[in-house]
Amino acid sequence: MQFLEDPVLWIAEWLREVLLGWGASELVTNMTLNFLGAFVVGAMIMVIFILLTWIERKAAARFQDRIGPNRVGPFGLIQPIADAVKMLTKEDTRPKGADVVGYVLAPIVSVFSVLMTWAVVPFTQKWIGADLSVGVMYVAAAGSFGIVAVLLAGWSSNNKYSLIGAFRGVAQLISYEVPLFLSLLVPVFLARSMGVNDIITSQTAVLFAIPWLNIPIRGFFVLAAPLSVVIYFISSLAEVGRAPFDLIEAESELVAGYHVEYSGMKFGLFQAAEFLHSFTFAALMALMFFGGWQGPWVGTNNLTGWLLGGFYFMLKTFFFYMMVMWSRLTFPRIRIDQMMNLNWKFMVPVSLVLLMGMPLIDYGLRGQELWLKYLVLFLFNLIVGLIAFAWAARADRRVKTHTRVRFEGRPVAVMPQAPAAAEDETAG
Amino acid sequence: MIPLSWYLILAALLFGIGLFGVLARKNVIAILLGIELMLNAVNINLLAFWRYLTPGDVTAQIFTVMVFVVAAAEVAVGLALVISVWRKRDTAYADELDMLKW
Amino acid sequence: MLLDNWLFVGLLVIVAAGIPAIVLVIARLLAPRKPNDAKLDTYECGMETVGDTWVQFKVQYYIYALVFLVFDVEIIFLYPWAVAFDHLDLLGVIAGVLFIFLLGDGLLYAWRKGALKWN
Amino acid sequence: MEPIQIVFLIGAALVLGSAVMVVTRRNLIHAALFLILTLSGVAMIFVLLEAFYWAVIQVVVYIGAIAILIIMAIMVTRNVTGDTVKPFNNMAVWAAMLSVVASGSLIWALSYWPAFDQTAPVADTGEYVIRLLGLELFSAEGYLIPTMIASVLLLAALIAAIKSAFPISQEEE
Repeated sequence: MQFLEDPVLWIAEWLREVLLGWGASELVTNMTLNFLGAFVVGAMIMVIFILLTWIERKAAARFQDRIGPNRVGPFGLIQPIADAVKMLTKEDTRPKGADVVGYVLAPIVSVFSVLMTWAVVPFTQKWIGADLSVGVMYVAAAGSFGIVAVLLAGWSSNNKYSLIGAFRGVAQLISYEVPLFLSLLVPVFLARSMGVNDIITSQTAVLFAIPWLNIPIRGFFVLAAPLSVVIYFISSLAEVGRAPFDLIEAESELVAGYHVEYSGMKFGLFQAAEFLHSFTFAALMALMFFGGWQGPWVGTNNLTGWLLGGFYFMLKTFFFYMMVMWSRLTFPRIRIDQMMNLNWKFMVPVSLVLLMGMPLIDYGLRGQELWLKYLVLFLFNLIVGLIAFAWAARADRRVKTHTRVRFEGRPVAVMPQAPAAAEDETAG
Repeated sequence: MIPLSWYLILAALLFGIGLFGVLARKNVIAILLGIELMLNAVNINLLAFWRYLTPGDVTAQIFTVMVFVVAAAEVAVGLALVISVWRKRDTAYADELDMLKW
Repeated sequence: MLLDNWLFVGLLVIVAAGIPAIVLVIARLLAPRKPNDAKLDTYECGMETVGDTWVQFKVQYYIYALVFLVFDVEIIFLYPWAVAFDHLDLLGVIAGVLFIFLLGDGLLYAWRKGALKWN
Repeated sequence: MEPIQIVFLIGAALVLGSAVMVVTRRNLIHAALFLILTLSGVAMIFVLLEAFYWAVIQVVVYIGAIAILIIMAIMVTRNVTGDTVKPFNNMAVWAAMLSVVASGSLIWALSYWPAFDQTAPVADTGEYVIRLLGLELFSAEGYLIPTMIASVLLLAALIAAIKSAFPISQEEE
């Protein structure tokens, strides 16, 4: 095998031979290689986190018409390193009465939950940690630990604010997990498999080729279920807990939510978990609905296979990460009741309707051409989406959320002998 | 290879611990924790039997599904009852709940 | 063997718990530690903390968890259903749709009951 | 001793050790957190049994939903964390003896069973099992009726739980 064909496998083979040559047993070799693989995945994700902080600061600055970090290194690229050093050397206080084990464990569990997800993410066709037959459910399981971390952090800090913040956070996380799971069911249903690589390979089926140019249009699941993509994107925004769904943190109401009492590197780990969570959801979106490493000219077993595949996957992931950041920097935060209504009264019913309709269509078109199936599913999604949005807009008009509050007969801080117009001034 | 007996002994011990929790704890939620342990022991048993005796047949797994469903229903209703009783009586201890006794 | 795939997962458990733990250990070695009473006090916007931390919570939170639990359990049924879809007959498809419909029923009940309303 | 046996023993120690903590901890939140540890251990045992779907479902449903629900219920019913009251009733000694007898007799009775020391046969435990499970759950020759009954049971549990935990009846819209 040539090095350029697949460097990772080449290195793995080489290491295996070296280890076996040293007299290590088959088992020890296997363990060592797998451990190295796991370590590389984990370390790479942490390096990506460092890169993400730079991207975040730079992009936020551009959105707000600033320049952003530009002093440390070219384009401020060394800034994250400086940040990391600052985080590491900051004093780490632990409040009185905190539950020590829980307090230390919470940030670790939080990062753990994100890193575990990457076991099933295929970077290219061959580079996948573990191609599990239950991949999608595995992702959901890894995410479950994040909720435990929130509850643990809020409870063990021995602080009213953090406990209330944790409760709100858990209510938000578990609520939005319902549409998340339901929209992840759609690619599983379309691919008839839960393995992540199976889902990607079943998106390679050619729907039709553009005439004259002979460019094949492949059946990415976004074409069959655009509404599911929308639901997935919104609920993953809420799962991460960033604006417009950052009620978990709610700086102005709950000071900082469940991690009020955290400082120094422990806070930094929560931050890392949040960033990486967004990145993970972006990666999953690319994998589940946009074909992962699929793209033009991706070969199977050569240089272009891994180079282009990895490039496409990262391109898609960073694109969706930019979308997450874009919505974070654009939309104002919504109220908690609006957030719960959006979830339980809009997204969950819509995904249930989708899940009832799409199997029936699929069954009705069993044995038909693939492009016909995709077309009908696409139209069904479109119609359901239009009806749902129209209905939601109507319901929103009926419920007056912005009624003017008048304070009558209540002491309001008004200046004596104020002009008469001041009486109509309301608090909000 | 792990023989079947290991799993069965593990499940039996876990069941015993759960049983102790159910019988000895005073708090109703703690009793529910014990029940969860017992249900988990049952699940270990069912899946061990599936793997070792009938791996080509999923009947044992259907039973596991039902155990999950029953566990969820039991926790949901049980905790709701605990909360509702707690609001009326301000207690969650099993031996203080004597509304039906006179 | 299929367990080989899970070897990676098992080792990733060690790595994923180890990386943040090591980072915390490094921080512990590097960071200064000069605790005093004010620093270790519970943060409450500068006020003294009054009363116990264990404030009572609204049942509202619990209701959301309840609905979530029911949806979560039904997902156990729906994922195998989706995987096996090609082999199902019409009855199985209809049964699955009916299953989702019953799931929606529970949501509708909670909605009508006003249990999903945040107040 | 084979490596897989060592892995099993670690998992079993995790399960049993944390299960003991669950039933003996005075602080209920600690007990619930140890329950999470027990459930993770059981998931590990499921992986060793090659019941992969159930391992992940164990985490998703038990840790992600049931344990969270229990912790929330503990926090909602304040003053029940039990730091001051003793956790056991007066029958604790008898309960301990009874549980030792129960698990001891279970193991004793099972040890006479011929299949007690059986080793696992070679079988396909991958996606095939999940597909078969879905087929069996949703076909008339299989277990369609139990599935539907389970669905109705869950619906009933949801309604009952909301009804009893949420007494204020406020009709909406």
